[in-house]
Amino acid sequence: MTDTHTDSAGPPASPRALARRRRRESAARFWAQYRRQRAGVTGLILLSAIVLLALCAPLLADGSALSVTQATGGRMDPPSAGYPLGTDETGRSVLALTIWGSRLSLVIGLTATVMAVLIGTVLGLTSGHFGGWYAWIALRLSDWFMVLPGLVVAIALLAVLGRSVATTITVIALVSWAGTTRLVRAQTLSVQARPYLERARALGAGHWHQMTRHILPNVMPLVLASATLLVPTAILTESALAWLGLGDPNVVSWGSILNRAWSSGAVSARAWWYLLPPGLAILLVVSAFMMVGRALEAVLNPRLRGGGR
Amino acid sequence: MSIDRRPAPAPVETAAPGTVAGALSARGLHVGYGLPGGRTARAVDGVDLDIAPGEIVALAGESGCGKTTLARALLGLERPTAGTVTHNGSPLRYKTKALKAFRRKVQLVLQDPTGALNPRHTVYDAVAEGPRIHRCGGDERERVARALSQAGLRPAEKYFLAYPHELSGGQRQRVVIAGALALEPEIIVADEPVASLDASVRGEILALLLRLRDEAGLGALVVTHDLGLAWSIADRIAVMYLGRIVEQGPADQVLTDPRHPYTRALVSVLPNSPVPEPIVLEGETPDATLIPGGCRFHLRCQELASGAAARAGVDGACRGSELPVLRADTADRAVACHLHASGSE
Amino acid sequence: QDDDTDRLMIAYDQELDTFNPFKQQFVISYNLSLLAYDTLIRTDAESFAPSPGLATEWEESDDGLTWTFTIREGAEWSDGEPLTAEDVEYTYDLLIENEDIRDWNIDFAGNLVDAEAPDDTTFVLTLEEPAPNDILYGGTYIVPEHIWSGFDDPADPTANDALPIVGSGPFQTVEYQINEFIRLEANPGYWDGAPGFDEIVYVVYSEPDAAVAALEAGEVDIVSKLNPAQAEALENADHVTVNNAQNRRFTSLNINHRAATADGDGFGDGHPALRDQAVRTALHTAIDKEALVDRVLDGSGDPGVGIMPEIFTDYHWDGGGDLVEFDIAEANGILDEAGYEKGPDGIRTMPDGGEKLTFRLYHHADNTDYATVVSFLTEWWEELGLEIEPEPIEMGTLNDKAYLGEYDIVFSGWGVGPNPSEIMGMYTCAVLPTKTDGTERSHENYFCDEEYDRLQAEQKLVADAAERRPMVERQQEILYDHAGTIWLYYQNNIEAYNSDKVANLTPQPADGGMITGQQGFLWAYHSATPVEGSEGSGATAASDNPTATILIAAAAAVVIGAGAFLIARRRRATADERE
Amino acid sequence: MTLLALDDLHVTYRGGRGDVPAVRGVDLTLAKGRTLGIAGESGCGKSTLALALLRLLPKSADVAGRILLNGEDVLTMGWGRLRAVRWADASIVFQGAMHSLNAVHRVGRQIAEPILLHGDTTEREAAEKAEELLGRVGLPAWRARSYPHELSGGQRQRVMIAMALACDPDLIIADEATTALDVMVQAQILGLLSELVTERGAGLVMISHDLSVLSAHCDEVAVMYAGRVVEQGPAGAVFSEPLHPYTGALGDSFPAIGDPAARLRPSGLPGDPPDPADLPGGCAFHPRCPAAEDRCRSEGPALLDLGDSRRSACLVTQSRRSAARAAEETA
Amino acid sequence: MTDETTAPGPRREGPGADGEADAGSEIPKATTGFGRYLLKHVSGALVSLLLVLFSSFFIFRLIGGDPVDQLTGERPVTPEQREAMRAELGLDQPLALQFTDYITGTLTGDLGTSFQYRQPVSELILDHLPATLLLSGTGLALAVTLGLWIGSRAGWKRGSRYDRAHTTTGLLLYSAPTFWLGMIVILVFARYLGLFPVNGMRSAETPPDALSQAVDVAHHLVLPVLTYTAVVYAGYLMVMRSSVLDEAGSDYLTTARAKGLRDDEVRRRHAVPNALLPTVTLIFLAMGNIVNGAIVTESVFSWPGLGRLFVQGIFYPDLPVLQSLFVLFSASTILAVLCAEILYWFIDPRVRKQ
Ligand SMILES: Nc1ncnc2c1ncn2[C@@H]1O[C@H](COP(=O)(O)OP(=O)(O)OP(=O)(O)O)[C@@H](O)[C@H]1O
Ligand SMILES: Nc1ncnc2c1ncn2[C@@H]1O[C@H](COP(=O)(O)OP(=O)(O)OP(=O)(O)O)[C@@H](O)[C@H]1O
Ligand SMILES: [Mg+2]
Ligand SMILES: [Mg+2]
Repeated sequence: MTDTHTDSAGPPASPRALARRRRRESAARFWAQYRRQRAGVTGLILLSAIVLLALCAPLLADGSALSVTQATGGRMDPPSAGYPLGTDETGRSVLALTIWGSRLSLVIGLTATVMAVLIGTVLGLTSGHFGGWYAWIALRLSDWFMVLPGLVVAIALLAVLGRSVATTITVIALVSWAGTTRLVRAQTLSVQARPYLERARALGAGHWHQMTRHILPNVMPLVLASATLLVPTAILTESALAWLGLGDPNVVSWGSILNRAWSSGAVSARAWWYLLPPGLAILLVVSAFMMVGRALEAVLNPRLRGGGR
Repeated sequence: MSIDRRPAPAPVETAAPGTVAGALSARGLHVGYGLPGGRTARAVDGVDLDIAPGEIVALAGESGCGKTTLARALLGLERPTAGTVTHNGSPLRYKTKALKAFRRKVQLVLQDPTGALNPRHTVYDAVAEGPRIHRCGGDERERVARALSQAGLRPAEKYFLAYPHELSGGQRQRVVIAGALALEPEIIVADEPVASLDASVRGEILALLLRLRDEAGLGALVVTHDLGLAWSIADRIAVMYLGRIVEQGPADQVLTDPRHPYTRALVSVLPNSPVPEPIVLEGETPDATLIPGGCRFHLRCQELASGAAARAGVDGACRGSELPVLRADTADRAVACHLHASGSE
Repeated sequence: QDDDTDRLMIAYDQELDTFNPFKQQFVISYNLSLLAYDTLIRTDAESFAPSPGLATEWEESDDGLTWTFTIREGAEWSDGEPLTAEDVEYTYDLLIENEDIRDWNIDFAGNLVDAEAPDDTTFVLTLEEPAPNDILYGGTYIVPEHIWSGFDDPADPTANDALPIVGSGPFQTVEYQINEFIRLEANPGYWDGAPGFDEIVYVVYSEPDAAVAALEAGEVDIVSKLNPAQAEALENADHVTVNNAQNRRFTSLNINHRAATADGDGFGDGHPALRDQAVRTALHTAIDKEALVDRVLDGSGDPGVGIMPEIFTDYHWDGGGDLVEFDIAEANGILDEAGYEKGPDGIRTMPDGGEKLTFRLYHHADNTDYATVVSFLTEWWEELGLEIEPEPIEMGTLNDKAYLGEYDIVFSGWGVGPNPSEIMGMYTCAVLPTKTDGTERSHENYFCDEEYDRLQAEQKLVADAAERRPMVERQQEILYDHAGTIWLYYQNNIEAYNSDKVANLTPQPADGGMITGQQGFLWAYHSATPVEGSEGSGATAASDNPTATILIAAAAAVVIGAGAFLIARRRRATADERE
Repeated sequence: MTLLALDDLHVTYRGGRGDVPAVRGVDLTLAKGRTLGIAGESGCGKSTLALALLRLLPKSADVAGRILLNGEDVLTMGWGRLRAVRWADASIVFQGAMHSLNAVHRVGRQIAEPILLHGDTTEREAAEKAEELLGRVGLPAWRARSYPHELSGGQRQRVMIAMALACDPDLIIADEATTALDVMVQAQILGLLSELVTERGAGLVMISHDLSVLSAHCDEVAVMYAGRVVEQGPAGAVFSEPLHPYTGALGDSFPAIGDPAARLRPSGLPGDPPDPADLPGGCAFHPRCPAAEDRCRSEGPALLDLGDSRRSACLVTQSRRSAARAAEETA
Repeated sequence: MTDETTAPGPRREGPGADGEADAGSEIPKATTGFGRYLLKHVSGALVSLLLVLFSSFFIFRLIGGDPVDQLTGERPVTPEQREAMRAELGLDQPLALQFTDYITGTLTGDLGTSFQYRQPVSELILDHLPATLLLSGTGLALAVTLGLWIGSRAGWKRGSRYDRAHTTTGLLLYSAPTFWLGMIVILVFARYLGLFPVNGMRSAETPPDALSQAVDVAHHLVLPVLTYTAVVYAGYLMVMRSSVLDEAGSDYLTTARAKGLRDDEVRRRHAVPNALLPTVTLIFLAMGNIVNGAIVTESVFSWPGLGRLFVQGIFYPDLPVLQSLFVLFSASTILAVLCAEILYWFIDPRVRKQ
């Protein structure tokens, strides 16, 4: 334990400004630790590349690449100079489709996760903090959602709600919030049992103060790590749903590309160029998120961190 | 603030508690925990206790006897099942606002300073938390600095932006104490304040408590299972067994001349103890859900086992008749033991 | 079964609903019945013309109400019992007297008055009204009285579940494994000659790709409903012959021209612009059906014109050279002229400048072809200054919306039989709903036209195709001009079979016809014969002998496992010494 | 006879953020039938020392010096020999009985495990032996079938002791075996331990931070500070008449009841315990030392014999002693 | 080290209470504790089951669409036929009545008749169950064995080459969409190499004797199981690995080493049993994933199991089948979790503490 506070002594600046600096410093420390996770850094680089690709999609392949009436390629042509990854069954470039598909896959994965995490955090935090019948109901509900087979529920709900990007997002969020609730609740309970909450109560702190000043900041890092690990699940779920034919066929996501490939006989036609890119893209994004998530967890969850005894 | 101006309710207790201004008192306090299966753990089972400003009271006893529960009940963190806590003579009310006001005056210091500090808050935040909650106004910085230097962290500015993990255990405990002092309380309840600290550091913290008592007139209830500690700082000591105080009085008298068999046993096993032969207690661990009838200590009592009680003719009473709650307002010493039937002297 | 059994393995993807031929709806059940039973008259393989089945001859009375059939002698049930006119009478009596069966088959049975078998070879049927086409194409499966009279309730869908099925047709079902396969055995004593194969096995392949792979591997002999990519892949296999056959079904767009009840009360929420024939014609003009056939179907199909697909040469209407031609500019012109001006955002509005021309386009969510078509349509129509909102919907919900009138444009499609009056009846005023709750579903897209109805009544009574044809053509023309329904294309049925193993598959119709999905009788399967010495050929070596593969794999696994174990042991020896 | 001899033992933890010299040159000896107490506050290297004795330190720890157990150097033994020595020659009772017992095995099995491993016995005999051992530590035989969580802290600690006795080792190391326990239980366990040791003539190393406890139960006490032994000597003498300021402070932290000097006068050392990764130069104790002189800042004191079988590593004491001795001699 | 934000730091144990001679009087009364524990979990499971039962009925009613349309496909239907079919399917009854019929039916084992197959759903389920059990059973057994075995070794030797190789492989496989992996597997092993059949569970051509049938089924089983295992085992690997990692620094392992056990004995006898405990629940908790995996794998390989029945039912929509399978799937996960909790009582002595 080094006395880092000593070097910040200097002329007394306002505590707030200094606090900001401390925060910056701890961010830097976090980054220094994160940087030591080799897989995490790889994942981060991969992820940034993919996000960049998704953002630049209009530059790399203009929107007309998705137009069926303007498509010039042949039906499931193998890779060629004009079409580095071949074409799909309507003559569009698989490369362009895959690049454009990244946008929707990422958007669905991220939005669904944000929704799920939001629901999960609010429910978990409040139920953990307040207890009582409210917590009982929240807990039962999340337990219930937790044990239900996610894909089954998602399929059923999608069949009911109809297919669109919005419903897909909602459905994925609905089947994945429960884990976060449990996590947040467990973490809330454990923070709740820490002496510093007792101290805060003894200082006269109210519920709001306890939740926002003490519990939430201590729960957030774990939520962040778990959210990072939720994104891959969401992306995989989306692709599975789309592949099963439960997505919106009018939009281009990796899952829907694979669905089209499957139903238009790409496997029979041995059109590997049609099957590989979207699948590999999913694999890359998912493993990138997993790597980042696991690295975050390793940094933020000291249980996994320490070597030795 | 407001609490001082609120008209005091009519006195309810016969032995008017808290005659000293700012005193914190418990009267007939019972705290029970409902356990699964309908059992109740009577963690505190009838306690009378006074803590006045400028006085350090030690509460000793073995593990699980209800010390922490009593301390928490005194702070209003636990609602008693019976009995009252009074502050300044007025019974504590468990409304959010009333509790908040009360907690400006009575503060808590916990055993484990590492746990008691939020790892994400700087020292400044931790100390300023109380004043912020109570919207104390004034110069917050100034207040924090004062509290820190009072607690012996000087220069205070040096510590403002340290995180708890950058401090040593003793420093952390000082921060916790500073956090309590920032509200300028009258009484501090410290639950095992040095139990988790290194031996050589303990003395410093204890010395701080003594100094605060002398300089600021602070009152303190120090919960401990270490009788040596009580010897070093307490004016008075209360020994607790299974939810009750079984002996209390001036610390030096009680420790050098323990009267209750339980206190004697506790003192006897210490190195260089004034009790010549170590007394190792027999019998089951006390269990707050199963408090024996009669004297609650009789199952393990060495006096009863050795026949001394029978010789004194009180063995029947030991097994069969319950002892009254030790009154807090009795003069010097009080012992809840049939062998000392007079109860006090 | 010993292994010299010649089996014809057919891939199918649908489940069976029932073995009760009076209650079935599924194509596979229909096929099984066609194989198991005979009808009095069957449609021939040449051109769907009525031809003798169990009845060698038939005669219509002058008033068209009495039909006399001569029943074939020597026909037998598969259990060896003779088949007589008694059985025929029993069968028709079921239709007439069993209320449940009658209701189920009301279109046909409702017109029957009496069935009589004066002797073993004569059968007389009395009708309430003349309906020659119903009789000629009606196809009632003659069931064995000696079996069926033992059923508690012949109308029960499970009544006929005991296997093997007793019938008089070329193949009877003997084994059924749900979701796996259906096995039929040949009836060697079939009156029309013993089938060439000993067995037919329908094998479930719910994924077409799997069926394709199986055909390539020689595990299955006939595969249908292929998509172009699969066909292309199969064409490369030497032992496979691909048959790109015309099909009986059409794909169309139903435009909500005005959902209304029989009383003329409009309902639903269709876009008002679509009530304007000009708008519908503009939409029609902006569809390049050739392109759809080329690009979506890869040429395996024909542009749609009218109800009757090209396969029914007798009744198909080709438009007589007067068809709408794809022309975006012209379509724009039509809209301009009709007063639908473009707003500032480039979207046309109603002539009063109010509502924008925003059309919901509903399509079946599970059909990827439709999704592709939708992309085309959307792109074309957006060039007209229309706003298109495509939405994939589950079939059930889609139908609900269609019958509630809550749509603008919706996909539709029907399989068509050789007798045109059946499908064309759905466009008559008589079947319009009387309520607006969407429960009456006999109509197709709320069409109602006086002239059309008159022609329908007339052509129904004409048995002669040449005489009937102009009327049917005129009906189709009326529908075409109205443009409430736009026929997009007739999609081919691409089939493929293992030509190393199967020969003599008679197509229906003779010219460019199909092997699977035949009507009136399964000519192809009856005539199919195993190719000499085919047993075991065509299949790849490995899948031919799964045991060998497994053994090899197992051996490899053992070797690898043992190796890994040894390596692990050696490693452990050193690991012992460390911590 | 010398059972255990440590010769200039060094342990350094190599880590990402620099090396931590946890033990910095310790020489100690222990004879059979004797009890050695090691005192010192948290982080001074007591547990590291204990673990080093059986080479149980994690890979990240570098050990140098010699550890002679019955004359054999533990540090240069082959792994096979080491495994044979472990528990059969020397066993350890760890501080946290809660975590040192495997929660999923019954305690009887855990006690029997080393017996089976080192002895030539059947499972049955081992189980009987385990029950007998439980009896020795005052637990009924049926407790062998209990799981650790079914026992109280003191009972678990006794199971650990029974386990340590399982192979009749020559050396028993008790690393803070009573720290977490109530005074009453602590007294019982300490009594039990010393009784067993004297009875068997084994050597006992008792580690604690409570100097007063050690002085009451040990023959000899070594006080550690920052990885070094700073004072060593007969238990009573070390406690009553410390020769190192740190020992004094440590002793004062546990005031004797009835001692008016300690009444309302808690004493402690100013400053914080040292960070072994960042030790001050000179005498490691000098920043907190009330008697520190200038030379303490630069000069690292050695542990010198000061007579009466006492040793101390304080320059001030050393010079005072030698001055006294010189005075004595001149006198 | 920076701030310990999350899991509670090592909390110093309060002085443990202790009694003296607790002579053989009472043996810990586990039974009453178990009763209460069981009751608590069983009642929780029952509540969940009831919720599932209720919701399954209503969820699928919301799908909309007249099942008759789907039943009749693209063939014209007369109103009479429509009525008859609705009556036959029980759709003509008021919803409340349908609901009570459904509840009483389900509770008495009568799951109704499939719209699609016109068969009692219970029979359908019994027909399809063996296939699902075979596929997911084999796959699961393989995945669990492989995952736990590799995971425990990887965790024990954290950071070693073995660990890195296996975690990377596991991570990649875990990240691959099941269906895609299945498609690629088909492409490679069936399309290019022609080694395995790609569809179904057996060939109709296979002679009916038991051995040939078994070999045939095994042959069909290879690819689906490969796919299934590949995706699922990685999860177990990760869980086991981190579980072993959690245990790795524990004091009881130091004790075990101090006793003179060999390194792999320490791992096998002490670390793995402890690490397995949290894993066991996770295996059961992962029942949901098993169902998910079954659905997708069965769909890719046309495996005639319940998952595929369900997916096909959705497109139908075959309400009775959907309802029943939804209840079945959910019930099996709920029961699996219940089993895990009960099992946990027996295998982890620590649970019995309360
Ligand atoms: N929240 C609770 N629920 C149920 N029982 C409790 C609870 N808190 C304490 N108890 C019980 O009340 C009794 C007294 O507990 P308490 O924590 O007050 O003891 P203590 O004297 O502080 O012990 P220690 O010295 O171990 O801190 C014990 O038997 C304990 O088991
Ligand atoms: N595995 C390790 N890696 C790095 N440093 C370690 C490791 N184990 C211990 N240390 C450091 O070595 C020093 C000595 O630790 P040790 O556990 O021996 O102290 P101790 O005297 O037993 O303390 P306590 O009384 O708290 O048990 C401490 O500073 C500690 O932080
Ligand atoms: Mg306590
Ligand atoms: Mg230690």
